[in-house]
Amino acid sequence: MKVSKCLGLILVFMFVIAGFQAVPAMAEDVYKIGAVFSISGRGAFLGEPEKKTAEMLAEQLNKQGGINGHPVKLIIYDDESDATKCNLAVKKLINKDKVPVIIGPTLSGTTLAVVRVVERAKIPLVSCAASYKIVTPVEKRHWIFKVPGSDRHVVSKLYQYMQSKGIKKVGIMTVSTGFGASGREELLRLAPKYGITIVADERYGPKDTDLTVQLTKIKASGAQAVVNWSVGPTQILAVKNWHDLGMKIPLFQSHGFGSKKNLELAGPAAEGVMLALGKVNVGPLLPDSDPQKKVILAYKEAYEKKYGEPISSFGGHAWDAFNIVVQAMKKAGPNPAKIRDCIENTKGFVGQHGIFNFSPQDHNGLSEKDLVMVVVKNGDWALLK
Amino acid sequence: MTSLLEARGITKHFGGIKALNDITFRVKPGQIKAIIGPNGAGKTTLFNCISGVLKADKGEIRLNGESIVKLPPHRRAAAGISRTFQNVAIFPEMTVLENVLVGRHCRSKCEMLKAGFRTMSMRREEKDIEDKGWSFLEFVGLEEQADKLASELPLGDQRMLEIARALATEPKIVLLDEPAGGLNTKETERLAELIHQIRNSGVTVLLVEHDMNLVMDISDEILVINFGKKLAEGDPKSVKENPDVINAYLGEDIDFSDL
Amino acid sequence: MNDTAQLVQYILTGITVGAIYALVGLGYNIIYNVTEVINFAQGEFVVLGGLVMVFMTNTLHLSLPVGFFLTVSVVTILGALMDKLTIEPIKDANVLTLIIITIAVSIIFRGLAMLIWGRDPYALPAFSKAPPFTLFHAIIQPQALWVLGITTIVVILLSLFFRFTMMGKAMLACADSPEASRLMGIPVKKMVLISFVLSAAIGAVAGIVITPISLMEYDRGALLGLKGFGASILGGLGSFSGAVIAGLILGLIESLCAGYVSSGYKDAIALIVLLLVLFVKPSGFFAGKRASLKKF
Amino acid sequence: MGCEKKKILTLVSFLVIFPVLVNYIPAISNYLEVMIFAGIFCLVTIGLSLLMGYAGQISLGHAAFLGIGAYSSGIITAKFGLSPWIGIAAGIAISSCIAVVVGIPSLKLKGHYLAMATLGFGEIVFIVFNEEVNLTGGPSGFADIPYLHVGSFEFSSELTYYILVWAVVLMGLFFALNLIHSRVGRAWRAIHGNEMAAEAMGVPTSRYKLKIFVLSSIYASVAGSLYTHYICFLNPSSFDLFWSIKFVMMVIVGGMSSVWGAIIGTILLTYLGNEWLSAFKHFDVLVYGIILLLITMFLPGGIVSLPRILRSKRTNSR
Repeated sequence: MKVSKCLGLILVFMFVIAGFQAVPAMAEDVYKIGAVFSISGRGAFLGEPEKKTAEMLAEQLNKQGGINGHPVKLIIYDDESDATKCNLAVKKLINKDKVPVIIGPTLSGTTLAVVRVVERAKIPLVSCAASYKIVTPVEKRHWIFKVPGSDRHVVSKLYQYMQSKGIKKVGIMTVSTGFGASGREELLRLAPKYGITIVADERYGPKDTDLTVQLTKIKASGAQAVVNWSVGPTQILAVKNWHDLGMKIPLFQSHGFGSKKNLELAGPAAEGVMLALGKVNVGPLLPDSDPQKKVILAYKEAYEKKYGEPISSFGGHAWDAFNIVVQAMKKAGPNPAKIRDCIENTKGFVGQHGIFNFSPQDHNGLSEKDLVMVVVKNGDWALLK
Repeated sequence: MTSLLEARGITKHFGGIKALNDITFRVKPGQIKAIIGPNGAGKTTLFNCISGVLKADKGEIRLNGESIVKLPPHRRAAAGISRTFQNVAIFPEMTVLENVLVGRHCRSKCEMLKAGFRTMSMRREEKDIEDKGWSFLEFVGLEEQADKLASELPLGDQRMLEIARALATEPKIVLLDEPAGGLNTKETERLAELIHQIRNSGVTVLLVEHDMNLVMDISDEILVINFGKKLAEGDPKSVKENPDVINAYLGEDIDFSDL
Repeated sequence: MNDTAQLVQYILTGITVGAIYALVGLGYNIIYNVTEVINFAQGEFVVLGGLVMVFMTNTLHLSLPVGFFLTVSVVTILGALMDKLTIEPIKDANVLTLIIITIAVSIIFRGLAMLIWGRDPYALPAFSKAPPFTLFHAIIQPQALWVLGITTIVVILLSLFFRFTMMGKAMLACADSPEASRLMGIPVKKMVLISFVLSAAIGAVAGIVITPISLMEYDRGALLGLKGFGASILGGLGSFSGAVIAGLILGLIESLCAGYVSSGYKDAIALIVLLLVLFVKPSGFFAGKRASLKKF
Repeated sequence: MGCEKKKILTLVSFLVIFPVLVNYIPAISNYLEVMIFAGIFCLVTIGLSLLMGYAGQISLGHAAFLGIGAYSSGIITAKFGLSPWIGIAAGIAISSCIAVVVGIPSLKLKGHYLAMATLGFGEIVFIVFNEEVNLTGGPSGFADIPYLHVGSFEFSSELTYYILVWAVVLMGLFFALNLIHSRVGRAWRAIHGNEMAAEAMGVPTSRYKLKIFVLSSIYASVAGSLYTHYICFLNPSSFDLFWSIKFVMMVIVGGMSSVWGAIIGTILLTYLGNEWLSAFKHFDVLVYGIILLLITMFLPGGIVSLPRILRSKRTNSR
């Protein structure tokens, strides 16, 4: 008896809540764009600026009259950095909200958890996560694109720079998350190509409180440079511990370090840290001839005015994803298959992170040429030649 | 070899304290034997060693001539030793009937797979378990309370329930640890009768009890221990007159002259 | 850098990290001693300590001692509220229910911290401006000394409190037998409240001293809590010196494993050691006589 | 068993009506997917309910068994190209072996110490998933795991998977209910009530504790396999400590005293966490915590105790 009552109660509850959530029928001419970001959980510091950027862009777009006169409705869900939730959120976007295109998710893990879903539903998805697995093998990723450059590009850029400085022995330290593991894989894989030996391969957890041991080990290994690959607090710890240990060898960070907030947190300890960054982070430093400078400064100005905080690479990914999708929808309307084809044929799109040239073989459209080497100088970025 | 249970040289230490020191005694089949002694003499410890809840440091325990000293408690139960506890140890969240059914555990054998799939043999066995369970409930007179939670019973009934549960294992010998503790006069009288019935049904009884009236009334033989040592052994009359026993009980609130 | 220097560096790091675990573990023990509940929100007290201190120094620009005092007070009030609103009203709940309540509270604290401070990590300046110095060629951050020093002070104060003050003794009595204590006129409710206040305060202190070393963000509490739980279990629940020694041992194992075995498996190895100790000695290293066990 | 039959009937009819309702009401058109996950989690919590509610042993590491099942399935199908059914069987075999090895020493512990031991075990397994990159794909996980199939029929649509998952849950539930109403179930409850007395009454307590630990690990492992073949992707973060705690919370919120509690708690928390709270936007985590707190505070017996409490209130007021 009591169980049947409970089940009944749940059923009633479902309807009540469903009633609250019921979306009023929308006019036909509204174009929907779905988005899933990790607004809380592990990836929150990535997902938050992405969400803010996407919301801001949608607002701007609608002020300017939307897409070909159709207002845009951006539906954002939080996947809480969790694969299960992300799967559910994407299914909800497809089955309930009936969106023709999705941007996000934020993380590689959550994106890979929805690959099958969008492939089966035949809805294009433009991910804001970096792992190369998202777009390879491309024949199994017909409907999937990603806007961040692959770790391969970033690592190549770093190794090229090291090669030019005669660095041959490198110690790497990576965080044991998807981000760090993907970086580690590329760091190990590409090293021989640039005549580099990995003399130390250290790992740590995303919530570790101290990285002195890893750095000490690298210091003792005779490495000529340290590469740290992480996001979140550990990348600040790496800088601080590197500084405190008085290490003479240079510290290279992943592109995850590319946020002004990180410079503030690390303070003077960050002087001399080098990294390969998308141009979005160094907009004002770019020469005026750079075609990206204009779009970056426009984004920077609008974002900083609206939210009162500096832009980050991650927001830049959302910018790229959103605008690539909008550009495609301008041509294709709300038809998933056409949107997909348009995205795949996008050439020369000037975005925050580079100039995108998609093709049926390349669902990323960026290369290491879209990155610049940057050093921290006087608490700000400076371009490296 | 006419003894059912034979304990030889049982010794048990707790840290530096010798709780039991070289205790030797026998229980003959069909006997009612009582163990008495002042508080802290080691009676419950001795029970625990016999039922296997505690491991004796030294000594030998035989049931029907077979050594059981190495067996864990549940194997001793299967071998035919069952018991009740001084501070009633019923299963409070189970019904009265279910408590007794647990006692049938070692006399039934359907394991997880059979039980999970409810095979025919399992149903047959389950029916048998239930029938036997009822008969033991009736034996102690609790059949009316069968569906109540055990924790809802008054203490007296809980003691009866424990006895029913212990008997449900079909023991050769049952150890009753202060069965009259907390019972009123009427309940104690019923208990005495019950213990006789248990013996008459062919189960040997070994009990620890403080109620001297009860002990002297029902026991065939009495073992007295003090400070972990055997003080005296014999029929109630000889024990009562033993000067060592009287001495040991001097501090206690028991008047032997009454008996 | 020679081998000795490396070893010394590992040991120093291990001790610093271990001291942090020890501080968290102490917080668990205080509440456990009085209520036999493991307060899974203990890690959240540490986070709140760090983040409130960030607010006091970086936003209000208060001086270190003032900020320290105010932060501890704020977190202490939260600890008291937690007891008053969630633990005290519960009657006759089993230990497992109480544990779930503390988990729910930790979720609420985490949610609040996220709403107030956002998702980014925050840093605090070190207590003293001195540069790092060397010992046997190994480098020590001055803040590490602060951590060690403050841990020592906390341990000493706690031991004195429980050994020599009436209130401390009364709290221990509550743990032994709440019924008897009530009969003897000890206000058990008040003692529980004090235990929450104390462990919240210790959590806050831990948060304040470690933020300059390790930064602080809203969701760090769970992991710190886990490590602290490990320390208090390994040391034997309820034993203060046990928690401190076990915390240091855990920190050392992690650091030495990361140095000599595998940095990826350092946490696993520390946990395996912990499990082995439990299997051999099921109540931890230094289980007090009173470390009774409640069933779930 | 009579009243159990009624409950099962209610559940089955609910499960049959549910997809129809979902189909006709656009506002809940995504509820079927949530129900699939709820079903998968129900399998874990039914096992956990037997372990915690009946045998009185806690485990804060059950997500590890979910993960072991999931990775066994994933690796065997995606890496070795074998049939998913072999993967499920392998998952069961590996989980139960590990459960035996871990259970024998752990189950000697009690209370918080057992909680710590199982929690530590869960963390160790989680670290292994992260570090054994060649086998598990490490933290980035591995994708492209095939769907479950029988012959040429693929369980790829939501409805077929819903039917599959809940059919398995019902089987698991039957098995569990049969056990509960048998000497085995009584032995577990006896251990919960008083371990020493159970042992003295002839229940081999350590063996029975181990049995239920292994059984619950098998439930979790099967759930893990089902999870893998539904989401077709694996990474360690789906099997961390927080999931272990979530499962325990589902059991307790529903009510530890009955497997029905586990089912109700799981469905409720899965919908709360994934669906109903999204209306609260930023505050969803906070609201989730508060709901959890209120349920545990005011219904310490879980939701299944609600009707009993209401009934006793009614009789009292009379």
